[in-house]
Amino acid sequence: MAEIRSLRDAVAGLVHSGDTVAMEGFTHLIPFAAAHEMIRQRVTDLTLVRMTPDVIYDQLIGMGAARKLVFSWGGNPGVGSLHRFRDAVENGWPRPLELDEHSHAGMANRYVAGASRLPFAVLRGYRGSDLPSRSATISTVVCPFTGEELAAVAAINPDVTVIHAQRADRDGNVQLWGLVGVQKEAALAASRVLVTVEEIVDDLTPAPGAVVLPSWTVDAVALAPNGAHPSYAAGYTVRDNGFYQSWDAVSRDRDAFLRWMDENVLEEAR
Amino acid sequence: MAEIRSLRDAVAGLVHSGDTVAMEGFTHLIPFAAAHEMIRQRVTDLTLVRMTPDVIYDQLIGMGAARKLVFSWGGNPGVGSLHRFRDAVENGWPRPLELDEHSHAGMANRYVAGASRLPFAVLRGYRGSDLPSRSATISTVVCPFTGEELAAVAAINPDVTVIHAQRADRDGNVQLWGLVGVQKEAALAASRVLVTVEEIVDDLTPAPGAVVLPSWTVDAVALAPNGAHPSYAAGYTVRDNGFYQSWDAVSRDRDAFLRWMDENVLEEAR
Amino acid sequence: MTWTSDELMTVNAARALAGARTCFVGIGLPSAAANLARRTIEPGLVLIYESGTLGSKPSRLPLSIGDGELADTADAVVSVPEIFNYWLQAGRIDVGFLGAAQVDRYANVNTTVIDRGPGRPEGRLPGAGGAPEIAASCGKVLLVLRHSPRNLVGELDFVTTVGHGDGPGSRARLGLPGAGPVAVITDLGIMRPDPETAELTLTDVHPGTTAGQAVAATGWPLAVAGDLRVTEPPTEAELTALRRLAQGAPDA
Amino acid sequence: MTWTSDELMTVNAARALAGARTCFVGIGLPSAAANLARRTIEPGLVLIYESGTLGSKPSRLPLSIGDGELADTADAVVSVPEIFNYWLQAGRIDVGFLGAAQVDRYANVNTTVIDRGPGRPEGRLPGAGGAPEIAASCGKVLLVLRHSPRNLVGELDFVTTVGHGDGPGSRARLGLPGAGPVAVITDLGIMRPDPETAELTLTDVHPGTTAGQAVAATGWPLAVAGDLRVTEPPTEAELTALRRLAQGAPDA
Repeated sequence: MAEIRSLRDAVAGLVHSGDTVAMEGFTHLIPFAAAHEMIRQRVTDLTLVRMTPDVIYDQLIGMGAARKLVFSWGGNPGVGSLHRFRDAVENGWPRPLELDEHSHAGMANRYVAGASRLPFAVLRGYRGSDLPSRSATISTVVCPFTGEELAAVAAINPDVTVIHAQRADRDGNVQLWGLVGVQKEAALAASRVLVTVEEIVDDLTPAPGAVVLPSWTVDAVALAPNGAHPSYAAGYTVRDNGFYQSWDAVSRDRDAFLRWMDENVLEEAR
Repeated sequence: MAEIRSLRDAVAGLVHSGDTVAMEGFTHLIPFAAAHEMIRQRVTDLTLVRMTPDVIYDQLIGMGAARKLVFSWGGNPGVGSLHRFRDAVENGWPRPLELDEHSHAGMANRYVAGASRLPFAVLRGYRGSDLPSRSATISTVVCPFTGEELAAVAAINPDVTVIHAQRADRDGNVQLWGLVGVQKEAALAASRVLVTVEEIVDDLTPAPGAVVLPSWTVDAVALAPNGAHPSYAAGYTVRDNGFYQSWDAVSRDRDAFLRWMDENVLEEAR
Repeated sequence: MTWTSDELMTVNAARALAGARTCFVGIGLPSAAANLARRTIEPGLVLIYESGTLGSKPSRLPLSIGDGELADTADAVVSVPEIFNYWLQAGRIDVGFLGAAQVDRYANVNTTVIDRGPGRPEGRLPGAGGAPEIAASCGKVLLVLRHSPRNLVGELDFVTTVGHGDGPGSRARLGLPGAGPVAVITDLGIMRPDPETAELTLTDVHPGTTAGQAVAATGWPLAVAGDLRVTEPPTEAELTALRRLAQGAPDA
Repeated sequence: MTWTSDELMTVNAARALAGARTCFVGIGLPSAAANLARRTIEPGLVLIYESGTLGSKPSRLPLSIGDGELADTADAVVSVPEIFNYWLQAGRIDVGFLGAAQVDRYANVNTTVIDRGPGRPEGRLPGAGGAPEIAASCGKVLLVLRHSPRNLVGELDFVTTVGHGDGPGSRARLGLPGAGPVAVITDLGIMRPDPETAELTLTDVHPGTTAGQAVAATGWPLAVAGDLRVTEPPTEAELTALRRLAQGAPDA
């Protein structure tokens, strides 16, 4: 059953240095507040997993929290590059970053296998691509009925998955809606689950398109209003496109980045 | 794009003798009206696919419409046997019935593979069971990452899938909710899709838990109010448990069954 | 109060859910027992039905696993593929609760066909449904069925669902993740697998029943535990709740 | 009216969607073109985004593929695994519309890494995203990118996404179900695979552009079609709609 905890306690209790951590949210409901708390608590040596690393992982990578990244598309959506990600990969700053790189279809199916507790998933993917040559988690299987060779991808089972949702009730049942992405799969694939929410309510009234994670699949719920900013929570906040655009300049320069993180993330801990 | 047609025209246009036909609905939204129209049109030599054959296939089998049944649980839920199904299997009346028999998990995954246009699906199933010895659509694959042997089941891709839904709009977009079962997968796995609905509306307002099948995935929508009876359509009708209980006596006896079908199904065509 | 042997079976089946958090509920007798448990010994029990409902709280006993009330009262409703892949196969469910047509001494189950002898066609049973994977993946398994030599047989005509296979170590060799059947609850008593041999052994009889009756109603030479117990008589609360359920009456 | 070369690119990319029923929309330039097509040549076009929306009808141009309006205006929103497995892989989508960093003469695409020469680290690009499977599974593929020798290269540094592989028959040998790229639309003109050789050939230039400019801006010896055409100038309606979109203005 999920415990309702402060974000600080939830991160301290559930996210440890060295963990494989998935923080999902496909442009929507990205758990920035939790990432900032991880940065403040100096969690490090993480294997970060996420289909679209986005600004959230640019920040974690730039702060040196990650030793490895498992992903499928690492850009600032609609803006350009993730400069901290590029700097880590190209120049090893602030530390080298190992990569395991997939397509979206491959990553999505890796989570599906993880949520289903199967060791792998099958897809018609990667054909002719150079991607399999760089990944140990892409292989092939042969259909026992037709003889067709298909791609196999290894399951992802994070130590901890962190997501942001619109609401939870006081028992810790979680509800999210809008673009639901791959969050259900990422949560169900993990050993531990931390959910930050916009609001804690008495009753989760049914909502169109909502996904519910029962309390018994979640370890901790933490209240974090606007906790997806600059991403958004449909029905609560809107995407701060201006922030995403301004991130390009902030993140291009190592010092400007460190200063921004210091002023906007670390100072909260002081 | 879906055409809105009369049930008679839709069945005549989409369901042909010899077809592999899936009619899904997991105790909810079972397309009885469409099955009755198929019986009236004397569609025959069908391979019928359905996780839970239920009274709907008891009727089709008893009327001699099927040469083969692909299924996972053939009972009258909460009541007892499907007597027409048993009579066909045990005594070949009114004609022999070939079987391909799975577990629910296997059948559900066969539809998932079909909807995904993969030739097979993987699950941790059937271990130690005698079921694989009687089916050509159960095999094994070995995980290329862990070496674990898992079950593989062949995809189901019906010629036509028939489902019942609560509503469609005038463009043929379909909406269903409540227990949504395996209908989306069954529809997306098929070459042709026929949907009967309780109501045709101007606009599909979003509903909690609703599945939408866009018009471009459906061939025909036919209005059939109460078309799931004795099953039900949440929000429109309730399950007629009394009918299910009374079916036991009707279906036990060949003559009583034929008389009932004559009076309640065939007479509508006269 | 007086009671029937079927009521003893269901009451004891419900009691067997004490301490469980989540239960994957098979059709028929298991559904009555699991719903009774929610009204008596384990009010917080999360009921999961293969029709796709998580956390159903029906106020009446559903006739089928797809009655509307199961969805209306659930914490979440998911598709049938999802319930089997993400919830059952993933090993999230504490207890799988199954009925059965034939059970053997290792608690293996046949719900497929009955051999009716030479020259006669096989008798057709409903088939596997969710049982093979429920019994494989749940933390443990409870079986509930009526005690008779037709139901509890020396040799299954068909193995639909594996309990303890051919004895100790069998589940591990087959790669079945859960612990398998821990109790078979009947209208005469309770059988549990012997810790050494994995063979079902009579550990409890219901009040008014003797070990001899149970042995006579079993199709193999049923072992009887040295410390054979008698189950507690049903309480008035249990019987009242069960009878309200059986009558289809809503919760008080 | 006057226009920019980027506007020519987007207008022609939108026109290439004439007759399409469904389009899987990549991030960036494709999204602008697909949304322009819905406002001009193909109002019924069903837009599908990898964020899980089917039939999005945004009134403003989304910055990212996950802007809320894409979900709010969709016929249905599904999970990301579902959009890739049930919708894309299943071959339901007519046109896949992709941007690219590097494209070679067979319309293969690199969006992974750039070789910057000996002693220098690889330049990092965003990665594959949905492209490999979009290009594999859609009925046909359109590519849109700016014309330069850096973008249109003799040899890819990395094959992220297969277009026509190493030439005729390549897609069939690889088991790629869709027809692959049918046009590469740039700010200078349009290249299409030669029916015989599968090699990209300049078939159209935009008004005011010469074949020589396109050849000079291509990293391999670009073949020019004998019947080279000039694309129609943008109409006032197209430019007005595009500029409204680009300004983030809602639908008129």
